[in-house]
Amino acid sequence: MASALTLSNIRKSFANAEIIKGVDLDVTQGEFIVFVGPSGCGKSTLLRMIAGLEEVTSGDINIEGNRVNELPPVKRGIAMVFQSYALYPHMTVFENIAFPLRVEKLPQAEVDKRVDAAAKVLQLDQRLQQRPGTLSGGQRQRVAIGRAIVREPKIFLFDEPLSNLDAALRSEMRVELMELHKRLGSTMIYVTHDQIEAMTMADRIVVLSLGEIEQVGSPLELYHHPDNIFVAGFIGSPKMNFIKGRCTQSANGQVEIDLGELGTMALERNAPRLAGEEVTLGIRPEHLKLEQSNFSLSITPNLIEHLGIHTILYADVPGSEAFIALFEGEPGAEEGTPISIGFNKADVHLFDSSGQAVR
Amino acid sequence: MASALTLSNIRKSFANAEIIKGVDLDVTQGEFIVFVGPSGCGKSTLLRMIAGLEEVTSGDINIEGNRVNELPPVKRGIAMVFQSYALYPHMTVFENIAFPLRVEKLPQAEVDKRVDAAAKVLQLDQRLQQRPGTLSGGQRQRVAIGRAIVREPKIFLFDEPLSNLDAALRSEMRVELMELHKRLGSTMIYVTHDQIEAMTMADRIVVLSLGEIEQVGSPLELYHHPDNIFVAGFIGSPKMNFIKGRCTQSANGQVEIDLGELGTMALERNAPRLAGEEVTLGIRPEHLKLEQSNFSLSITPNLIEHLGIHTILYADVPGSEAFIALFEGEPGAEEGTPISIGFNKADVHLFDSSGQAVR
Amino acid sequence: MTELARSASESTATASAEQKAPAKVKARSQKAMIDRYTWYEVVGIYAGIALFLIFVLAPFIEGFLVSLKPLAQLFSTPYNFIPENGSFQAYFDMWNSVPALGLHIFNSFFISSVITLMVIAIVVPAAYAFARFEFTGAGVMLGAFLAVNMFSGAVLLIPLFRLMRSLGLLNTYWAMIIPGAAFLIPSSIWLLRTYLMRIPRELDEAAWADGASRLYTLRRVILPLAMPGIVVISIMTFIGAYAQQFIFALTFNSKTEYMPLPVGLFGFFGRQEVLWNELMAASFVGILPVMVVIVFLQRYLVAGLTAGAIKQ
Amino acid sequence: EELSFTVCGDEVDPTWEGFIAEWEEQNPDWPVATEAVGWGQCQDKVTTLAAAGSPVDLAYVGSRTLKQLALNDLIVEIPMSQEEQDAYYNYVPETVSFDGTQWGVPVAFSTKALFWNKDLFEEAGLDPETAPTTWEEEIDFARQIEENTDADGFGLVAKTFDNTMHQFLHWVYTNNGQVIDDEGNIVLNSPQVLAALEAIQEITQYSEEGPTAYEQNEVRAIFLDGSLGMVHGAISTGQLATEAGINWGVAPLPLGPDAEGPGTLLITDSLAVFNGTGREEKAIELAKFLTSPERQWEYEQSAGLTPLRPLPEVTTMMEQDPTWVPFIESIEYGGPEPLFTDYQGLQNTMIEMVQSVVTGQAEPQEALERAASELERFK
Amino acid sequence: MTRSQSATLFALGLLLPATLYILAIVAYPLFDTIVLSFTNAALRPTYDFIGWENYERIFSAGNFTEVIIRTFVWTFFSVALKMIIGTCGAVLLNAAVPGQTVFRILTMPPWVVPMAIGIFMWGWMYNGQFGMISGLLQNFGLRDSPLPFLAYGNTAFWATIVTDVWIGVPMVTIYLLAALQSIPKDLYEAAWTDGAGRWYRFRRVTLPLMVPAMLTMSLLSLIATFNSFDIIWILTQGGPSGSTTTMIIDTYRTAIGSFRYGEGAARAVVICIFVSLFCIVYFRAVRQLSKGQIR
Ligand SMILES: Nc1ncnc2c1ncn2[C@@H]1O[C@H](COP(=O)(O)OP(=O)(O)OP(=O)(O)O)[C@@H](O)[C@H]1O
Ligand SMILES: Nc1ncnc2c1ncn2[C@@H]1O[C@H](COP(=O)(O)OP(=O)(O)OP(=O)(O)O)[C@@H](O)[C@H]1O
Ligand SMILES: [Mg+2]
Ligand SMILES: [Mg+2]
Repeated sequence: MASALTLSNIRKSFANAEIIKGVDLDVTQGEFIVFVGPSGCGKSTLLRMIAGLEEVTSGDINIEGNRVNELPPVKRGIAMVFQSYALYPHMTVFENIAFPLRVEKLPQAEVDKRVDAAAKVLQLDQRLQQRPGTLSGGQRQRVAIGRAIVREPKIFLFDEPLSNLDAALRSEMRVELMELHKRLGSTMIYVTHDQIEAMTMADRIVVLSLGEIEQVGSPLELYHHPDNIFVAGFIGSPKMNFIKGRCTQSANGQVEIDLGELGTMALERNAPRLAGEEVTLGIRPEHLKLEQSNFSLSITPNLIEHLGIHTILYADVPGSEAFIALFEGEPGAEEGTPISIGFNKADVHLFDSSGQAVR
Repeated sequence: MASALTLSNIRKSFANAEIIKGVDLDVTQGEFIVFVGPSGCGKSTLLRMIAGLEEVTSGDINIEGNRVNELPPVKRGIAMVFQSYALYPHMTVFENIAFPLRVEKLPQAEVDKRVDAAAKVLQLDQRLQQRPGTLSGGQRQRVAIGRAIVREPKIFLFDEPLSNLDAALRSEMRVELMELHKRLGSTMIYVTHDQIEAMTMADRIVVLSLGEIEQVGSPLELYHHPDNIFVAGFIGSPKMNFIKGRCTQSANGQVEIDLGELGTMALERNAPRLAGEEVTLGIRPEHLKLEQSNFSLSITPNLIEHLGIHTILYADVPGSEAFIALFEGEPGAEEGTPISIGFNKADVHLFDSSGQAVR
Repeated sequence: MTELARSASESTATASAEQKAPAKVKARSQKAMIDRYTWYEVVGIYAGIALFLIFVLAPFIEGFLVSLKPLAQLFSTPYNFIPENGSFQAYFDMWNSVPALGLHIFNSFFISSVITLMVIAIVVPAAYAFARFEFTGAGVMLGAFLAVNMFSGAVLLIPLFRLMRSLGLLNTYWAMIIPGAAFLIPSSIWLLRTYLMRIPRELDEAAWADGASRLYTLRRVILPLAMPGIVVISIMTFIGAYAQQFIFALTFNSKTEYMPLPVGLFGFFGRQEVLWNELMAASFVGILPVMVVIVFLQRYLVAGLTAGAIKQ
Repeated sequence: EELSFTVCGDEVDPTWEGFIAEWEEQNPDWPVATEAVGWGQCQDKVTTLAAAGSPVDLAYVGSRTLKQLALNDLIVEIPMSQEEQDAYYNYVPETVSFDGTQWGVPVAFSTKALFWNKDLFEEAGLDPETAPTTWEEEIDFARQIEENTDADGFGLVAKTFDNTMHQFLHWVYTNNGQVIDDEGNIVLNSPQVLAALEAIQEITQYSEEGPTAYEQNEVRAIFLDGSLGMVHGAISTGQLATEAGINWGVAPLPLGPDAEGPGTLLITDSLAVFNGTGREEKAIELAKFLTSPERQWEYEQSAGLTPLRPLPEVTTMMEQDPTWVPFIESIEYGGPEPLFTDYQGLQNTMIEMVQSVVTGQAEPQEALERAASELERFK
Repeated sequence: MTRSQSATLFALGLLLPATLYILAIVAYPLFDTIVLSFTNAALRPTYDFIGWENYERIFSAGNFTEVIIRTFVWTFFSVALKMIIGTCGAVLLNAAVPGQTVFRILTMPPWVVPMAIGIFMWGWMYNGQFGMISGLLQNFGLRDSPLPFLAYGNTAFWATIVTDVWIGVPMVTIYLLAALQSIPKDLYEAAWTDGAGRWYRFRRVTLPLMVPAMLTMSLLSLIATFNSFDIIWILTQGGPSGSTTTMIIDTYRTAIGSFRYGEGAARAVVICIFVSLFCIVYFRAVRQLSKGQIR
């Protein structure tokens, strides 16, 4: 498929501090790409460079094969939806959406046509004469999207567009955005630090940390096969549990890990170099079972949260920071009473001392 | 147990508009009460009346048996943590926490002792000389709590204290708050509109709507036995699915419900008066199964979200608005391909035409 | 005005949108408990206000009483607070003593209006530049602009006079307008800049991303949003021009038909005796129009200042 | 070509309007554009215009400024023939002369005399019809009024204002003193002036509270209110006092120990012709036209000024209105305002001197010495 | 041309009108003044350069240091009073009592009235014989002789300050009122909940949070006050005995009154230097003070 956007070795420095440290990325036409990463890792900066709001220190940005480094946003064929929506409070919804067309000096009839079409898609037809101040958060967001749509851009850029909304509205808007993507078929690049958004919306997720890409891949790829401890910990909620250990032996596609008080565990991995190294085991809270499994340990929950749909146990486990277990429904656990839990070896992630996954 | 706070028929009007319409509530010593409800339902107003920031139009507020309607906040023995934290930007963390003690003109040694103790509890010892402007959101929140703790109040009031934090920090602070509650054993009243907070923190949840209490009960009580359609829809995420139907027959502890295209269903309810009425069936997304169950229907998912831990299906179902199903892990469903799902009758909630639950 | 008010409240709404979706701007129709005062606090507050207002208004009270007293009574002891057989005669006579009084008031209005328009036209772009663009020397330049306010017209009178003469502007309205505006520009830039900095930068970026030129952005996006701030600056400029520009009119213009009110009032001095009562009467009539404006706009004055206040 | 003519006051005197119409009739090519500027700004304005290089042709100025203007080449000389000089009262031409020539045409003249309140005199046990003739009496009467009535004895003028110097000069000239002599030497530090300053020091205690807050018109207002026994004032004071219902008398200024005859301060205003306009000659012609004896008399009558020339009509006038007598008779021994290069400097120094004595900050002798040395800078 | 360059160009373009205007109407005359200060310019249209002579004369004149000190004292008290009264006014006008709006409007007149007129009115009030203050004092038997405020050095000094304060107070009040209103309400509520009374809240919350606005305002009034001319000129012309002669009065008297433009210009330059130095020091102090105070 055609490449919609290519970033080659993009770097960005603000006053001596290098914020983006060489990013390469190839985005296919029609893809939905999500940038995630901890606060301050450079997501917004990267997006703004693609948009043309921020200059690139070095590297190339190509859109549909043309180098656009020097072009202003509008010439790049992108449209951006800001975190704060950046609606013009003094204009009606109609005028807000029509703004890019006004700039182009399109005839009124054409403006009407396009705005109406966009408004219909976004179910804003009834609101066209209102001002943003009188709209709800979700409606505002749709207006912001409307302003992006009318331009018919090749690429949509979103910078945490849902972060200002409350939970209910957020999940609603999430669905709407995905439907919009399906309908328009445009390339979308989306910045968020919300797990669920990243997992549900992305065709591919780009995990950033400190200005570098940690891993690129489909949501389930990242969930099941994180490349390193950072991605493993970052993707999935509640967070993956990590247990420190030491590899005592590694041969014949088998590694043996000493977990201290928790005992030892053998995993099927072909990694002879691991012998003697400090390693980290990762196991997701939802992969912990009350039933009999490959490996079991006893924990004493010190806090239990009943969410109805599932139950979360917090416990102290040697070699692990906060240990969390998640069970469906309501198991009969009680705070302060030890229970035995287990997990399957197949669900275990293994990381070497540098944090890289050992598959 | 002793009653820490009693509200009797509390009403509040702002310029003719009645905002709180007669609220009765009895809070036991040491309880953790959470107020939830949609925006504008009067949660903050109610809390502010308890605090003494807002006057009560009619009704009585009793704290430990004494009527406090006319008392200023400090005399009520309450402490409040504001949504915005309301930290004094010009004072250090130490002085912020010490503020209530300074007001009381405690000797410096006593102030030091108490502030240090609070700071230790809240892990703020390292920050005492900083100003709020230089703190992170979570730290700020802890300072606000610190200011409440040093007063050693009988009742803590929190107005959406976590709503300004990002998701990760929020769940962290949530746990901290619960531990604090455990440690201090004080009565806490907590306003939020966050599902998870309400479910995980509360001993009892008070669901408010339009200035009235819809239901009071423990989180699981509300989850499993909502009194009415409002509570049912409000508690639980994703939201409960509602399917409209008509009760064709009701006799001998059996009601028969016609679900139109979906067929009919018989439930065990003793509600003769229901015959002929419009009713609503409620079923939580997480109670839908792919396995064989009591009742099954075929849906065509038009959107599937893979979260790794579970998968969410969106579909159109006749008689229902948005129909959502939630499955653990990754079932083999595909968008556009019909699948058959089912649920157990025991999981079904039934509501009469006025929205009241029929048990 | 309602238009203005609305866009003002909306701009705050979007600005606070960062916090949470439904902006909670509560109309305090009812007094919160914290604003409830005990009776002695109320007495204290009113006493304080009374004292403050007495200080502020005493000269006006004196001036008003003077305007009611016949000239002979003005210069008599013992002092009489209440005018004996006071009358509004001075308010009629003054039109004869200084026949051009009406014209002077008009001139004041005219000159102040033109100054205000000019100042706004110059200040808005400049304030925008300072508020939005980071270029080397911006700080120094802003400081330099502000420094200008330190040189009052009195110091620069002679060179200014020469300048006005070489421009051929003496004895025209421009002789008062041009220097008048110059000394009002710097502080207006300063105040408007703080206001503009409150408008989210994303609005500029959004417009830029939508292909709007910088000028277009300024015109269609920033200007309408800055309206409350601009209104405040206008009021302050107008008042400044109306009340304080005296020395230029005195020195650079000698045509009676162009004289603004403050200089026109000097007509009451030009005779054997100063017609104090008529002078005061004329002063009161002269400030009336501005007071009317203030009565209507004071809300915007305070609100508009609020936006920029605490920050700087 | 048009002649520009700046007049002080807020309107052009009607008699002048008539004269100018007459002039324009005679000189159809030389219309006159008159402009009236209020007293407060008149002087500064004319000077500033000249300094900035765009002078008016003819302007009404205080004669005291002529020297400064002349020394800076801003005005042209307007020499008078001996005949013309003789037509004026004694000293009048001197008020516009320095370096042996005249620099302006005198156009207004004011002299001062002593006004007293007869009712207050009576109340204080003085003869209401007898005015003081010497300083000694003046001070003594003031003391008696101060002690025996609610009113104050004397109206002393000491505000930071030009007429503080004028009023001081009354005392100087009624004691045969001088500020600067004909050769241009500062002679302020003389026994005569010292006596004047001492007299002021003495009379301060019988004057209104805080003389440094009052200028001449303000003191006059107190007199008109019946709260002062005596003031030095111009002719118009009498008319105002009558209107105010005061029972008043007027007499020549009382004399100091060294006096040789009645004295007063002669203040004139003049018409000055500015340099560099190319119309100087015609402007001089206009000035002389306006101040020809008949027209000047007519103008003086209209504006209530002391006559500049001893015309026969003056005698008639004095007979009709004896009030005029002290004002006109004292001209003979009067002294002009001193002509200094820096008039403002002179004025500031003199005011400073008077104030320091009045407020008791300095003794007369030291104040005088300091002022005298300072004046050297302003000659 | 890169984007930031074009942005700079655009910004400079926006600044062009203001810059040109100020250059022409203020900077050029200012330059002229500096040039004049090295000449013996006077009434005569021509002048010669005389080097530092004017400056030497200023500083040898003896009373110049006195004038400088007086100017600073006068300015200090005037600004301080403006700030104190303005703060009190703002706080009072911010109190939620009936009549608030009317009171706010009533504070404006001194700002709106032509300055000269306001000063004349004060001149009236200060008059010992016929003025209101002295008159009422006498009427109420608090004084048995007239009290002419402008007659004595120290009363005149304070009288001019009071008038200057009066003219400056409305602007300060309104500005600080605006600042007050932008203090979040919840801070007060929090303090109240913690038991802080009204006075305590004012002292520990309101006042510190108003500091930045007060600093801005005091700087603006400082500049205005330093150059306050009309008030002193109309009321006392610098008297009696020079007790109200500030630098600007001194300058005006030299330059305009005595037509010694050269020397006057030199005095103007000295004033400018003093004010600038002062402002720099002040700015530094402000920046130090307000560090970390802004939310
Ligand atoms: N104009 C700038 N000048 C200097 N540093 C900047 C600038 N803009 C951003 N930075 C820095 O660059 C880093 C990355 O910022 P960026 O806004 O891209 O983070 P982010 O990943 O979007 O974070 P968040 O999730 O909090 O929005 C931060 O450390 C930030 O402080
Ligand atoms: N001072 C007031 N004057 C008038 N109406 C008010 C006032 N305070 C609150 N209200 C109204 O009372 C209702 C309840 O407000 P409240 O702040 O208690 O809601 P809430 O449940 O806390 O909402 P949210 O979740 O958005 O914080 C709202 O409709 C609000 O507009
Ligand atoms: Mg960001
Ligand atoms: Mg609330």
